[in-house]
Amino acid sequence: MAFIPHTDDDVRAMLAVIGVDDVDALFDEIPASLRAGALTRIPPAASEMEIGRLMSARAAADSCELNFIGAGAYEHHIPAAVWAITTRGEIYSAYTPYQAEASQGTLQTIYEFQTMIASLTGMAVSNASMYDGASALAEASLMAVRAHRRSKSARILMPRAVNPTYRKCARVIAGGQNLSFEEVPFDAAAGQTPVAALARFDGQDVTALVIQQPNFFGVLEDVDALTDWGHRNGALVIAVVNPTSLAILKPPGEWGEKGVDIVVGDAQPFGVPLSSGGPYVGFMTTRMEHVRQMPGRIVGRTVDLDGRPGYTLTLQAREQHIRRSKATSNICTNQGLLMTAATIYLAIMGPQGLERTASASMARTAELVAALGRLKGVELALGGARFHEALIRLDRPVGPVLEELARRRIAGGFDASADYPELGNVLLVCATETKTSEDIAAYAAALGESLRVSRAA
Amino acid sequence: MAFIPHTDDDVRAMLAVIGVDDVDALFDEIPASLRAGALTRIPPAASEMEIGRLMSARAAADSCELNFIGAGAYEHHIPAAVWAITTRGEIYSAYTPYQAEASQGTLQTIYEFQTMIASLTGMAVSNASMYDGASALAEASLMAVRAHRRSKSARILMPRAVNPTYRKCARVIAGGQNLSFEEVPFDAAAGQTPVAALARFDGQDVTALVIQQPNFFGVLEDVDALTDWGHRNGALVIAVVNPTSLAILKPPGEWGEKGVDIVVGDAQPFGVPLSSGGPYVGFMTTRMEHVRQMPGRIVGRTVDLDGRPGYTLTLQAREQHIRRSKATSNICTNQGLLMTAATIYLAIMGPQGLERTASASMARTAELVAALGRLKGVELALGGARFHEALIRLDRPVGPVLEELARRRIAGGFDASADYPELGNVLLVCATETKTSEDIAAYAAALGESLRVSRAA
Amino acid sequence: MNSPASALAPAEATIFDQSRHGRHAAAQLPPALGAEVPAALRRRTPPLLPEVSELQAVRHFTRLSQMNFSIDTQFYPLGSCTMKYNPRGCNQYAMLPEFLARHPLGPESQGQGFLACMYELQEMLKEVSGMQGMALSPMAGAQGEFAGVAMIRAYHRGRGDLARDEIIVPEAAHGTNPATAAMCGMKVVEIPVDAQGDCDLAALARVVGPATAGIMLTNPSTLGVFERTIASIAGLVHDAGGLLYYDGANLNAILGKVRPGDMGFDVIHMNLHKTFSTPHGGGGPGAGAVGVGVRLLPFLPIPVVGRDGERFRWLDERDLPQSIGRLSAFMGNAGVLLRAYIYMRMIGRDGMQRIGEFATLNANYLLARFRQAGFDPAYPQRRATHEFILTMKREAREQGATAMDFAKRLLDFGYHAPTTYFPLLVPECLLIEPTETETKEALDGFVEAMVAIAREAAEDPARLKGAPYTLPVRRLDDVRAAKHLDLTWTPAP
Amino acid sequence: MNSPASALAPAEATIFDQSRHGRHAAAQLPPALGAEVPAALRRRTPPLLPEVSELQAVRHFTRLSQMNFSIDTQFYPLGSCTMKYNPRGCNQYAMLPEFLARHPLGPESQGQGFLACMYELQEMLKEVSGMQGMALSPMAGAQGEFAGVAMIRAYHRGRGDLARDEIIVPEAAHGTNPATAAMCGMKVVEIPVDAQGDCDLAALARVVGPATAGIMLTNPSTLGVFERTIASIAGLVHDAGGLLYYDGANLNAILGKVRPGDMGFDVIHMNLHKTFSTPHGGGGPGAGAVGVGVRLLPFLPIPVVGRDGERFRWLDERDLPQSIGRLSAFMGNAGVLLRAYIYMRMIGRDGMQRIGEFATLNANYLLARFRQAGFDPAYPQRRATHEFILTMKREAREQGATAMDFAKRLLDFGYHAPTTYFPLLVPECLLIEPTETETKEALDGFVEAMVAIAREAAEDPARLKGAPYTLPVRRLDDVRAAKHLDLTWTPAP
Ligand SMILES: Cc1ncc(COP(=O)(O)O)c(C=O)c1O
Ligand SMILES: Cc1ncc(COP(=O)(O)O)c(C=O)c1O
Repeated sequence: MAFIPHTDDDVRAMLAVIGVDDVDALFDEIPASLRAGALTRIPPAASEMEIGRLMSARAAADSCELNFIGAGAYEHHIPAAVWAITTRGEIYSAYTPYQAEASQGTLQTIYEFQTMIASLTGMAVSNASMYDGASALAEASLMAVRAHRRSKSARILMPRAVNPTYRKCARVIAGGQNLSFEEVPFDAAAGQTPVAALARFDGQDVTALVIQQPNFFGVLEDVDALTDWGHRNGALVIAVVNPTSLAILKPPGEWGEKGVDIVVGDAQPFGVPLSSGGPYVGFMTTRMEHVRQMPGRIVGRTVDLDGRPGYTLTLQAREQHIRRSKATSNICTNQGLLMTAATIYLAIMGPQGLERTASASMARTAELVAALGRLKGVELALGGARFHEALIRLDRPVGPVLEELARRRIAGGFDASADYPELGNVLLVCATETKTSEDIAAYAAALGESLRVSRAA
Repeated sequence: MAFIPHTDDDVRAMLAVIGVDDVDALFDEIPASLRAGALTRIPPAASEMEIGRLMSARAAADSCELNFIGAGAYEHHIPAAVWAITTRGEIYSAYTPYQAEASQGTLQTIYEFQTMIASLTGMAVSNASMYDGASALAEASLMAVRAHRRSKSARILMPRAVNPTYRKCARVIAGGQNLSFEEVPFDAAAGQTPVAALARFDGQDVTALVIQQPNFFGVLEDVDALTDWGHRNGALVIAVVNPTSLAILKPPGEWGEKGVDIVVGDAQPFGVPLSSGGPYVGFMTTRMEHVRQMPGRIVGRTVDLDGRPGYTLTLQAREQHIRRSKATSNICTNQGLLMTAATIYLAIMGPQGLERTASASMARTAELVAALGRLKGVELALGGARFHEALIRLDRPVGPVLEELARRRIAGGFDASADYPELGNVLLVCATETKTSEDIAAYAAALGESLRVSRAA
Repeated sequence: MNSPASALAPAEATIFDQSRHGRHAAAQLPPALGAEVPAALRRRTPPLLPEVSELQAVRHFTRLSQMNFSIDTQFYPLGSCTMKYNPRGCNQYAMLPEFLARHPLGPESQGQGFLACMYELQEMLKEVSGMQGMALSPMAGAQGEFAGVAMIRAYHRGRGDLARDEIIVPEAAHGTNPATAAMCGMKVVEIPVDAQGDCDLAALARVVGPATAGIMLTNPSTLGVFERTIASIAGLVHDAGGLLYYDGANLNAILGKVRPGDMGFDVIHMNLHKTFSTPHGGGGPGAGAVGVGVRLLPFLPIPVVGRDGERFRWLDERDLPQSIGRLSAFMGNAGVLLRAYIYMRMIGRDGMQRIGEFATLNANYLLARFRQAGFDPAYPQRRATHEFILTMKREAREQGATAMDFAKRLLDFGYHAPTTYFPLLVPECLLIEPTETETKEALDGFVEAMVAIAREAAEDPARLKGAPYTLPVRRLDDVRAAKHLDLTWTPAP
Repeated sequence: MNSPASALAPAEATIFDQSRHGRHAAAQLPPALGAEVPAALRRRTPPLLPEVSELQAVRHFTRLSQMNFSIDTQFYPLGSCTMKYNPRGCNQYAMLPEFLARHPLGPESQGQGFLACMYELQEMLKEVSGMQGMALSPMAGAQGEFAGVAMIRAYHRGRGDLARDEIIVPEAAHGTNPATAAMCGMKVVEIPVDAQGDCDLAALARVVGPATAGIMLTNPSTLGVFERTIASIAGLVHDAGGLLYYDGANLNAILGKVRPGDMGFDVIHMNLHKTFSTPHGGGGPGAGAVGVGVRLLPFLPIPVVGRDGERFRWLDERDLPQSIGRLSAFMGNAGVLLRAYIYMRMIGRDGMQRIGEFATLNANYLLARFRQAGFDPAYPQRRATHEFILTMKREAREQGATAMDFAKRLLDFGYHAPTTYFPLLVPECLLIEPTETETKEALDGFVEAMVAIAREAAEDPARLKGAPYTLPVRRLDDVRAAKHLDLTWTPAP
């Protein structure tokens, strides 16, 4: 009986104490008609040894040599110490820190995470994590509606240059409360969201404006102008950011004249492996005045009976377990383990490590763009300053070219043509500090060949 | 400066306290003529990211699909929990437990290890580990000379069926003190060491007789008769055992009428990965009367100032740091981490898990022998009962056949023909519980092909 | 280990207090490559990140971790949370380098190994839940609930049944249930439970009607008892045109014994981080797979793994045009799902059934022992399921010893506290869930500790009130925490 | 976390006390395949192995681990042990699955990755030591010493110089030095050190002669000072026909600053588990690579990695017929060697030099602080190297506060104790080695703790004598341990 420690003697003794003859008697309150039969579609038990071999074979089948996809999930170096510590039993197998005295490790880690994320984004307060960046954007939209008492429209302006899955997810989650999301176009040459595109909303009741920096194309938006437009028009401003970029880019708290109101994003780039899409770790920061509208857990520092400093969950009256249907969100379990990994990552990398990571990623992407641009049939699709992603245009459909690259064990980028048909055959590529000049050359060579092959086909 | 935390301010402040101008001044007692130049043959520093890629590439180059080599190092399933715990910082980065109060974790683990190994071998006392099985045999030989006061010959009888590298190693290490090792032949048909082969030593001054069970060929020796011969002839008996086999084989403490005097072996099969040969973990057990002759660390249970039970290193007067040139051995650092892994392994496997491991390994080897025996050009080289290794004979030199198998990503066994030229083209193969019937069939098919290829060549 | 010289120093200084300008972990620095950020967009002041050595970071977080209770170190009888052993094998094999390195948008041809696991996981979860369709993407129980209620809403809307905007929840429901309903734009209608812990059928009959979108139930309920009238409830709600939502947080109790689909539920979420033993990580990640009956099949959230012959692929809006859509940027908490998959494979068919049995055996044994020791069950006439409630009402009244006092003092004995003050309707309650992975000896030790505390409550009540004493901090001032918000570190002035 | 109810219970019961007959970790059981053991060879009674669940084992060893001090949790200024940060990257990449799975006798064609690392490690170690040949197989420092002395012996014998059977060691030498010499069948001749900690040259001159096989030296010596007359020593010994052995345990002090080969040494062992930062693991594994000058090249222990063009292979007795032979069953502690290789590559050329510099800076700073605080250095006129000795002679005489008392009380302050009572010739000594990986703040904290203890020694000596107070046990009765040997667990009668 895997993971069940009972000996036959134990069972006998325990049944005797309970006063029943067999275990089945304990289920006598369940109507007999409901009792399940054998679960025939579940395979019989496998030992750890057997399952280990199966998983190793499956993992091996999925290996890939070089990855140039970004599009919301980024491959960065992860110091070995990060997961060596994160997987310690005391972190890995602990529950949410409701019993503060028995959870000071987790609580202090959250406090440190809140400090780092708040400072990176230039905001006053952070929560303890959200599920991921996309759902955090949905929560931010809902929060904006709560926080912006004067606005009655529940109308959120959403640039089309924002990550398409983030936009979809926000619609699904915030749609339940009848928020409306209205699209703001981008400039097809620069790949930027021009302030002019907002003109048609001038003077209207807009609850919030979303700004992604860098935007989905990796292009840097004119965040000051956009933020100021939002505030001038009485809207709150929600920033969606790549947190690595904040080592070198102006934090949302300093955008425009007043800074934005809510910042969200995904801290996956901070020590969290790509792992097929999750678990990642969304984050959210805001101004102190909005803290009671913020969803998710928050940790505060306080003192104990003796006056010694300690940490505890606070402002719980925002949460579902206290406020129930009036809570700021239904979120309960969030992404504690990944929050821990991100905190350790940031502690190890420090300001200098993060700055170098951001700069090197930016430089490598520039190098990549230059290398690919030299190929026949490839051109840069959008102008403008970029962080570490770029949209390139191919002279033929992207799908088959990516398949050719996959055959060469290269994950070549994200095919953005379905989401942005107006841009043609566009491929979003990304290079981070993990890529060397040789890697970039290898990719360029492979792409060149793949294009040749698909041209010949 | 990798792993050096000093800031420029720190250095300045520290130099000021010391009262020197620069760090170089701290080396002013070293004659200038001796000062080293730049270490030009050391490559410049690489980051963890760079070295990680290099190591991953090198590891990938060494991958192998199926391993059928034993010959002193055995592939067994290792529960994931073993190394998840063993690599915890508090275990991994602790020193030898000289400060007992700050090392109760390590000390209690050793006490538990001692208990398990003593019981497995059927002896009264165990030490905290030796480097490996081979050096443990050398130490056992030296110990036998110390323990056997009446014997003056320092003469050790060493069956030729004992692992050849163990024999070589014992000669090198114990040779320093002028022990002589004399070879005892084996029966070339049965692969066993017959008692008759000892007849020529009857009545002579023999310090100790070594018995390996199972012997190098995997064959089970008549340990009772051999042990009794030793004791009848006034010799101590040293057993060399595969510890996994002790789950089903009679422990050395029960061999013959009185049981053996010293037991050694390598606990690598207990949760220690093959890893190119080390670190493994030698063990040694003995009778209580010889405990003061035993080399290596020993932990005892005692009480603290309040009477609470606790653990501490004991009988340290045997050791080099106290007794110096009169110590039982020069051993100091031993194999603590692997001892910990072995202890956790045994705790998880328990008597039933170990029994199943031993039986399944034995059964799989029998299955392997049967499968290979059906191939043209292959025959079983030796008769007799076996544990989980078997010597098979090929109709051609073993080396090229192994190379063919390697090309099929199979490690096919150990070529024993150089060590035992009298046996012809012999290959020592091993299958443990990690091998399935499909694996065995795959090996048989590959060996068949390899033989065909090499026949054709 | 605190310095005896500074009794009121923090148990561990913050990482910021340990920071020194100019220090860094050099082995982790990427190459210094220049990058040209337009001046107006450039960051001007560095972020407040600590500047420490790698050793300092390792030591700091290792020490912090030692300040936690966890399954790997303590018995954790936390009701409604199913804190059972998280097998290390699940972690090791879910973290194989190739799985970790795989980009979520990577080519499907380089994801067949992973997708095969996900497909089989869907199938196994369908089997244990008795459902017809399964989606893995919800990232925790609450998101599974959201998906479920959103599907219920989509179902009614799809039929043009636009007036159904009420979700019924029992008053003992977990907070996420009403919060989820509200988040989906639904009105929450609470119904009481009766003295035996069953849902008040009469009250239910009064509230169901044309506005009923559905009901959210946990069964066994959060009161630790099986909802015996489940068939009648299902009949009432279905007859009124509503659907039944199953909050699967308590599935451990009935795993392999009763299937929610067979009880009449139309939609279910399962907390894989409970029943299927993926670790809690100090507050996540979770995974809240949602299963549905035929009626809700078209509405499942995307993506879902489909199979074309031997190939697996993600199904998206093109395959499931009526889907409620996406709940996350990619496909949910893949790594958690892998752990659950491995766990289910190791448990296997028979093991599933045994989990429910032994979780129930442990809970009933513990309840019987507590009863013998003079403690008061909240529902003395009922069987425990995988958990049960003690009420400390009497102790609180007679000795001033509250559930919270017991909880805090237990920590000194090396036991995590049970869930306290939930469900809200039982006064001074302790919700106790031992799980199937604990030994009889652990349960016995826990009872003895409770008995010792009860004795202390009588003999030395002040001592009890001051607990805990052996942890890095004593009882914390929560009121102060909320009043003087200190949510981020600032340098000492 | 001890139960307050049972003050004298062991901090953690043994795993045997937790065992119950019939319990097992089912997920770890191999298939039950019958195996036929001849009756006479069959085991009759099962071994005393615990029968516990996987969770019990995980919890037990996790809790035990928390009872240890370690580098990852504490400052560990243990002289002669170089307890510096063990980079986690070394562990992660040395434990890649393919490295772990490789059989030592596997085909060389499937070991080129591993062999390349070993070859490069040999080259790098030659460079830092200034030696001409290198063998990696010794499994710890003491085995490296053994290999060294055995080579010296083989060298003299090879020349027919059979009378040389004496090894000279300074009285302050580490115990392994004389023990090794004895193990190699040599006579040990001890020589004194002078008041400044230097080797007594006159005494050396008196003992060297035709019986001298060699001298074993640590430089910096175990007194924490550099042997200034090393050139004269080398001259004396070489002129007498002896060879010089370098015990490299203290190499961290001079890494990149002086090379033993350049000081005139003929053979050296290096403790990779010290200078090259492989973890100590609570008592090993180590790796004691031996390097030699030209004279000893033919005698290196086998195997050694050789290179044929682009291919690496093991050299054995066929390649090195004069080798002293094998010291282990395979090739030594491969995994430790991989960690050292990774560490050296991460440190790199310049980093090597910095290690010696900053280890020395930290030691001299700490010495200066202690001096200012009124403690007594054993060699007040000398520079510290990477370590130094304080003597508590005065404190012991005046207040009865011994080095051991300081050591035990330090544990309560969260600092591991320095090495005590070694070297034996300095009374009441504390041998302190901070290493280069500790911060100035850690050093300052340590000085403050020592000052606080000194104050306590004056004000409350009884308290000091009773330390430690905050660990799982208080001071242990070593005498009883040796007298009433309790070396294995037995069931309570
Ligand atoms: C009964 C019940 N329902 C729902 C939830 C919510 O699950 P999650 O925390 O994963 O969002 C929980 C757990 O906290 C629960 O106990
Ligand atoms: C000076 C000195 N020499 C030799 C040794 C022996 O090294 P090992 O413990 O690795 O055998 C040590 C370490 O303990 C030492 O400090």
